[in-house]
Amino acid sequence: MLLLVLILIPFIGCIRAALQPSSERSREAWLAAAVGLIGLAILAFQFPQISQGEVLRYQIDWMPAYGLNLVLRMDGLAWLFSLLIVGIFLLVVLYARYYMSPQDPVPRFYAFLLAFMGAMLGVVLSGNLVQLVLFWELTSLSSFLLIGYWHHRSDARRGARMAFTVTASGGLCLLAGVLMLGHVAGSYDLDVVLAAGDTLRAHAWYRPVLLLIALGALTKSAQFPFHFWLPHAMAAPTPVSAYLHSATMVKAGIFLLMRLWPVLSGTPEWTWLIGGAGVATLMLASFIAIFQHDLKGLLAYSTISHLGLITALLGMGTPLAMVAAIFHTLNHATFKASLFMAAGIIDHESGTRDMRQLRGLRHLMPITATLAIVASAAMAGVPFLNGFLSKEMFFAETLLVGSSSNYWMAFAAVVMGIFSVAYSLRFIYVFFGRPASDLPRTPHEPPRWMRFPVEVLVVLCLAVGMMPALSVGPLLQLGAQAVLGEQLPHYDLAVWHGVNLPLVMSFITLTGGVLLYAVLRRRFNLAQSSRPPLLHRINGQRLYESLMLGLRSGASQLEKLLGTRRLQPQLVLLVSVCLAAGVAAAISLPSVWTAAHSTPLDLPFALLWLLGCVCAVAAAWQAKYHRLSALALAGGAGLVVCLTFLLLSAPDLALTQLMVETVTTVLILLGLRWLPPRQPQLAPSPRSARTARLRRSRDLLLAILSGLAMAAISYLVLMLPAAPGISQFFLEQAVPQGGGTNVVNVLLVDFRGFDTLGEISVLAIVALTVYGLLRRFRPAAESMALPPQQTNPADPAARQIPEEQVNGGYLLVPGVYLRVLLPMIMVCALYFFMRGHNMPGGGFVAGLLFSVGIILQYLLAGTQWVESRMHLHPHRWLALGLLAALATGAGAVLAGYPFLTSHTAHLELPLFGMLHVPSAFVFDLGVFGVVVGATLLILTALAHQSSRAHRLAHANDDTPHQEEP
Amino acid sequence: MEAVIALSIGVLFASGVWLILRPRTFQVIIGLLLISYAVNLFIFIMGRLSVNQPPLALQAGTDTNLFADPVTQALVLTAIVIGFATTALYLVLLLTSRGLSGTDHVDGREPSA
Amino acid sequence: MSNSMMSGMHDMSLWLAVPVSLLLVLGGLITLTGALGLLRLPNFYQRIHGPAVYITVGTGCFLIASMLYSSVALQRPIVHELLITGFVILTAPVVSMMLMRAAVYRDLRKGNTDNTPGDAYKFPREH
Amino acid sequence: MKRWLPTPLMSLALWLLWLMLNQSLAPVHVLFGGLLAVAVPLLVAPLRPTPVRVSRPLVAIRLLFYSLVEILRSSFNVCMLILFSKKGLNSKFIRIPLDLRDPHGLAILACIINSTPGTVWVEIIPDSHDLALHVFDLHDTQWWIDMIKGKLEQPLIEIFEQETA
Amino acid sequence: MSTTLDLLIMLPVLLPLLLGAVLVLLGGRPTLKFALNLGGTLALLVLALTLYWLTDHDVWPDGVGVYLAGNWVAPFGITMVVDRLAALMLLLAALIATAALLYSLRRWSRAGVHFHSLFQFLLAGINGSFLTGDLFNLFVFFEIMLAASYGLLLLGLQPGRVRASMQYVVINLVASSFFLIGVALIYAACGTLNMADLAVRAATLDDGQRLLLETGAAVLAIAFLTKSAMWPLGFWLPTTYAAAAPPVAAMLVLMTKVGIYVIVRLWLLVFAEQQDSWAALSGSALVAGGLLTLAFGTLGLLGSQEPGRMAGFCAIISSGTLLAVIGYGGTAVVGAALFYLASSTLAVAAFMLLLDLIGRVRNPSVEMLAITMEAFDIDDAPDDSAGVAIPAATAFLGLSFMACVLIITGLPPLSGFVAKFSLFHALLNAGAISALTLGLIALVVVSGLAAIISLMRFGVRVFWSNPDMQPPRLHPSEALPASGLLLACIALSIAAGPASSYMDRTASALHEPQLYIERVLSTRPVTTENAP
Amino acid sequence: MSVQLLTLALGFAQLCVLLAMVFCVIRLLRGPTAQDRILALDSLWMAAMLFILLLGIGFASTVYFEAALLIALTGFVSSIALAKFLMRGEVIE
Ligand code: NA
Ligand code: NA
Repeated sequence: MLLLVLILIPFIGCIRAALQPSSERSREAWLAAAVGLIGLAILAFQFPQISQGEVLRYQIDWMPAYGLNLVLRMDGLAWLFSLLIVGIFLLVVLYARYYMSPQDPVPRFYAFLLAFMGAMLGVVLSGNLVQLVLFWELTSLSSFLLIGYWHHRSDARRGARMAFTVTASGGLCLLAGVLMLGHVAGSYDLDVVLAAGDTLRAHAWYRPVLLLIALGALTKSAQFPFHFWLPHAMAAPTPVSAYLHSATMVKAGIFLLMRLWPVLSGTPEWTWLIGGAGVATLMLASFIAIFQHDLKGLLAYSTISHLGLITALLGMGTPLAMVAAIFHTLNHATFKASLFMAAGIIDHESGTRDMRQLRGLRHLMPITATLAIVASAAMAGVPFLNGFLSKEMFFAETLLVGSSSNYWMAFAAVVMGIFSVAYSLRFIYVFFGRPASDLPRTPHEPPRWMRFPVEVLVVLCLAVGMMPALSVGPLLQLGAQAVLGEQLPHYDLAVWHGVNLPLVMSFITLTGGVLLYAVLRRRFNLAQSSRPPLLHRINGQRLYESLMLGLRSGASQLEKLLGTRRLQPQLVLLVSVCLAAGVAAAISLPSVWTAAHSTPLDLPFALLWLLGCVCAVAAAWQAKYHRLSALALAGGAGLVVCLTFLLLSAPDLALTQLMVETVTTVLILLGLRWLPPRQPQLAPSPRSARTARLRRSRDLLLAILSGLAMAAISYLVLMLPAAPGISQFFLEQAVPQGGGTNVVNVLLVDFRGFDTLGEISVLAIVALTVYGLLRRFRPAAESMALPPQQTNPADPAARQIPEEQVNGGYLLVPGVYLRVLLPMIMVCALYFFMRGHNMPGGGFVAGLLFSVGIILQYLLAGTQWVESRMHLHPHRWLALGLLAALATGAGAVLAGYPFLTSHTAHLELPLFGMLHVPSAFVFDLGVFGVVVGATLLILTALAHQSSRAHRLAHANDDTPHQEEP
Repeated sequence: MEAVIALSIGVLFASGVWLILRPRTFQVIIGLLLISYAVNLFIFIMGRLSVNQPPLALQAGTDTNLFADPVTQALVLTAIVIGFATTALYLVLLLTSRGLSGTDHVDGREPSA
Repeated sequence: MSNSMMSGMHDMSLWLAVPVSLLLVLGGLITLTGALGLLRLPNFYQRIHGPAVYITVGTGCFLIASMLYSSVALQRPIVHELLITGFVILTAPVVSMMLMRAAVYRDLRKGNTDNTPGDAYKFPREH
Repeated sequence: MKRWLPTPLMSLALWLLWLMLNQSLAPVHVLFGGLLAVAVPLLVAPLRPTPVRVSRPLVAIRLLFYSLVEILRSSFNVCMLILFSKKGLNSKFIRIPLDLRDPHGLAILACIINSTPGTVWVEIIPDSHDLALHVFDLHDTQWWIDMIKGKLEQPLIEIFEQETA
Repeated sequence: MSTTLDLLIMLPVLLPLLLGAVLVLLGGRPTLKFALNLGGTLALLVLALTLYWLTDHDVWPDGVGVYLAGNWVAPFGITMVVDRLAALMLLLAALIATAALLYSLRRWSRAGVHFHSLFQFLLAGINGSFLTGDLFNLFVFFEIMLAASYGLLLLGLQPGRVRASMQYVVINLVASSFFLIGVALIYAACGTLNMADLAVRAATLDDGQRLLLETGAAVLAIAFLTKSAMWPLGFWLPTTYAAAAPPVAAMLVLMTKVGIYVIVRLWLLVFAEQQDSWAALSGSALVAGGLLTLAFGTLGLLGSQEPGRMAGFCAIISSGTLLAVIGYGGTAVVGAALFYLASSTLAVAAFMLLLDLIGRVRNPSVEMLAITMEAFDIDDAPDDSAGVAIPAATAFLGLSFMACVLIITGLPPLSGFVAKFSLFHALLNAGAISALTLGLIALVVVSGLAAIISLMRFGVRVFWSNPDMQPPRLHPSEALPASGLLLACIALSIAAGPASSYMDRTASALHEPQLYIERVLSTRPVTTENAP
Repeated sequence: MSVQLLTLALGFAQLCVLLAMVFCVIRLLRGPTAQDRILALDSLWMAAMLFILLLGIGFASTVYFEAALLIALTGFVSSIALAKFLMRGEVIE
């Protein structure tokens, strides 16, 4: 339970901090400090149990079926790391209290810092590997936010993005690795996994698992070749650098390698991968560090190099190396955090971190200078300081691993040592010499409590360096025991081991380092802006930036290549893919060519369809330049379709198709006025003509192929015997149960009335959409002018308004016919409606017929005249129709039957005898209403556009004449 | 008869496909019209062909095997109406597009040369 | 010619079958002739007279044939044919009227009122 | 009466139409047809600005017969011309001054002329109230003028413009 | 069937239809209309929750509720069926609809004449597609949904929107034609339209009918895959999403999932059990298509700058993942896929809403400058070390954006991570692990990485590179929906255990189609005897 | 006997009407003017009506007459809409 508190309080603190007003300063720091103190208290409380070798566990079930639970598990290693995390957090909070500027919105800073601490504690306390990854990514995230804290600076943004990209990618690899590891081990639970080392090492997946987990660890710990993000992360405020980039976050990778050391290590692959990366990093980074000019840059590379050292130790795979690794982790955290803070103080006080400017700070801030010098000495590995001890252990191990025949590791260690002495000297040099006069600010000692954390850490360095067994001994024991268990080797934490080879190596590094620095110093002074020799070409950051840029542009290129934003290619693809899918499905089966039955060829029918086909092809051919012809030709094809329906026993379809044909023609004609005139283009360039030809050939081929496919599958269907399906039921039950002899109509309004309800909804929706669209329709400028027919003086009707035309003009006579026709059409519509249930007809046909009658009046006398005399309210027709259909269904529900259950009312009327009124009749009435409403709404909305143009045209009478199409 | 109707469906469909691949909106709308003819016929013939056997069960107890499949007819009816609605919608959409962009290209802008 | 479209022919006495057949043949011939006119005549103003023949007389022949045939052979009232006749009479004139006027003014607007086959409104005698 | 049956002829036509469509004289249809015959004209009344008056049914019947004969005759002529005319046809527009003003009369005239093969109505020229007519094969303009004015226009004037004439 | 309770199955369709019709009749009374619309949508939410509960408890046998519309017995009439999957989808739909509607309160509901009616019709279409047990009825509901979406997409009538609609409409019309062709072929093969009956009959077909069935299914699949934006059929999606009004875009996100839903439903019901070469072929086609879609979405996301298109590519990635995973098959995998579906749909929908709000703080010129400077590695003012206070609204946006990114990219600790983890877990434990499994996992990981890079680039550009950023004006009705959806995701992460076990139950029910079939075909109509 | 006669006559009439439709379609294709095409389309509709009438006779069924009736009633609508479009440049003013 305490474990849960330990994990939760930072997050609670984070939320609390985030809710503070942004001007708040001290209270934030106190809040953070309180969190840190509580954590420390909990850790102290748990020490007795941990030191007994107990493993504390606390489990909350999260996704037990998937083996993912929140398991908090504290052993010695976790305790040690927790101590590190919480302890340094406290110091950093204290330091930050004075470091952050009054303008900085500190609540955000502390919130992020607390979140980070929580995430970090989560990593070290995870008893489940997936949970570890979860917190791992949270550390990446919170570090991203912390690095980008000063987000108005582009270096902060870039540094944050880079750090996050690299570490989050590593995290994803880690997740994959952990999942595979869990699969091999049979569980994600750490205890189970730790026990499955032998299984894993023998498993075929060992290498991928190792690689993926190593990728996670190496990216996080900024190991070569992923080291480049860390120097850029220095854009973060210094407390962040001190906390994340020296003591904690970068140690998460190290922690992971330690945690999984029992499972993963002990193989040549481990040594080569981890050890190799470590050695490469320590050499490279320590070398580059010498040539930095930025204090924090130097410290960053130094950090990388020390992390490389620890990684190299872990890569060695021996238990003693493990102990050394843990020891150096602690040491590095203390001296590096203090150095970062010192650098921050210098920056804070002098206004710069450029070592080329900083001189003689010893005179201006003597205490700070002393502290920094001691910490640097620890970093350089000077005896009686903690760095010396762990480095010596490192040297000893390199000798041990390399054995007598192979000294390359020892050699690398010595070289690294020389470099680190050199850069430590370079760091120290800022305190010596004559004070610089050209600094942005005149530095002096920082506030008392700002220096306090540095003092604490330096005291720790000294304490460990002088009395290791007393100070750090128990802690180290605790950590090493947790990892190594039975394998815990004997080691001796003493300042003096006598004169041995490691001591000689230490001596060489110290003198070598001083010499190297002396040699190089002149060069620094000569070439202030020199880049690190040899290695400046290996620029991870450049590589990263160009990779990101390349990714973006490459992806965008590829996306353009593999995708399109134009319609035609999409349709080509759609049709081709469908064709391919159909053909693939069809040919994957054995051929079936057993003709079942066929109707004898009928010459008239063939002739009819010859016409239909000719019309269709001609419509396709004419549609570009001769719209009217194309429309007429498509109408011809439609007529043949109607006749086919009629001929093949589908009178209902024929009637409906006939009406739809008419309405569609009127509709498209209404739209034609707003389309631009199209003249054949003159002489395109030969190249574009060729591509156009190619494209047309491709489309033609595709069209022919899809036509062939449709023809083939149609023929196949017709040759196969019909499956005994549901249709017999309808034919048999239409009269007894549906109460109508027209089976199609009974299907539409009863058996499958729900489909029809949906279908009229579609109609209603489209009508509403069309109405909405047309209300805000703005025609193109050139089609606003009146059509040439209406402005040409040759026609006496040219400037007559529709009303004049029909009541005295050329439409006088046609008007008489159409006005006589209207009531007749209405009666016919009613007729088709009433008989629909028993004979061809029904709501659709009737509705369309009725609408056609009304539209004829519009056509004759114009919108204004008709609407001034008749209020149609198509919206109401539409809504009431839909409601009527719904009400029919709801009536059944009220009667206790399912929705849309049909009933027949049997009315005994005096004169007429028995009348059977099926409820489907009301439903069909709804259909009728919707069809009328929708059709009228669409057509009149379109028609209104013309009258609008007319009003505009009459407003300015001298509209330019337009060429007749 | 079967071959004739199958071929006809093929021709209608091919003409429609050719048209919907064209760049002008009017071509596309005529193409959609032709495709809907083809598809309606296609659905229709899934009930196989029968001449002069409309599904009108005028007397109860008639041999139902004589009738054409009413289900496909009901489906086609729905498809016809929906096809009409969508044609209307596309028409108005293409007019709107033309009004806003000044072109009748399907992409709402003339292709750059 | 195998024709599935005549599956329902009923028997009837010959003296009625002959006129019905004759009417059918006559209607067919007139229809064909009218359509031929539409096809072959040289300009629109002449072509418009072709279909007029079959719309009026062809329809008439078929309708009378149908009336005779159904009223005798099927004992069915003949009213539908009358309705069709009525509607054709009501609608056909409007189409030709509108179409003719449209064609005339189209030509007038184009200005080709010379005596070519496409001429429009060149009245032989002015009032 | 006037209020409920503003257009009795139309009502009659609609009633007949309903009965014919249903092919039945059952009381339901008779009554429902009657209902329609009253309701529908009332519904569309706002859209019919010109009232119709008809008299002299005998003249109408004579006109009908004359027209039928004329239609058959012209039809034969036109067929022959289409099939066998080797030389060019003398298709011409002619003008016929009309006295008939009633829109319904003009409509019937148009119906007869357009139903007669070989003649197509173009329009009534606004200023002169002349009928522009297209004749398929014109031999004698005056014959056409006389025929239309005498045999067609006159009876129509009698039928439709009795009171006003 | 006992009508009273069973009526609940029908209401998610009937209620919006009714409301849509009523809203047409109410003229210009925006407040009343909005209130009615919201009331209806909330009622749908309650309904969806009820159905969610009902299907998961022993109310109906096997958790399958059947409603016989028109009281016609199963293969003949149209049946509406609710099971766990349908209930889950209904719930998702209702959640997103509520958020989208609330979001449109201030602006978008007034941008079009019949917004409210169209919105309700859209819901009717979507819910109907989830509930129907009839293939042709599915077509009808698809059309309702599409028709309403056309109307909503054109809301406000901007040139870009019209241009996008031209694509969207034509492609959907053509896809609908394929839908019809597919349904027709299936009817020709089996003589039935009822999905359950289809599954029964499909098992007993001869060679010829089998050919028709499978060709029909292939064509039908193309229609659904177009709607779920499989590569190379989904190029319309980013364009459309980028153009749509934010609440509509959120609904479109949902609609992409309707295609996926239908594929899951039909494929598992009718085809996956067939165990023939075709089933194997179609499964691998689905996997291949999904992988390609995933790859394409990844490329698009990496390459695009425009936020709307980025969101579109996020939806494509989600679709691709789902298609591949569903094609891969297996109960556990499908269960994880459903979890992923829920999480990614909610997150991308929230993202759509957020993008609009974010659009208000964006300053394109400043952003361009920032991009250029970062590309050319120019540092600006590194010595200015005092921070900039972020006003609460911006902080809210930033936090919500971050949550969205976490979920979409699958980073811990939110539902996106849980979803991806369960997917990987299920894939690794689904039996034999092939190169395909690992490839799939790798691609999903890479797509997540691409999403991280791209979305972080965007977020940094918007929230960090904009020194003169004015705090945006946020209305609660705009802030609430997006955060509500995100809260749903967070709830999903916290309740990951129960949620994923629900998904697993759903998946295992899907893998036992005979229960569904049995329930549909054995439901008897109400007779005069048993009517109340 | 009379059945054969009638069948023959009806077949002949059907063939004639179909040929008439062929001629109409040819005119529809050839144009050359828009009015020619509209005329051809209208004639095609009328011929189709005749064809349906003949079908009704052949099948001895009233169902077909309904379709013919509908063509007679509304077949002209698209023709006059087209004509009006030619004449005025728009269908509904
Ligand atoms: Na019907
Ligand atoms: Na005539």
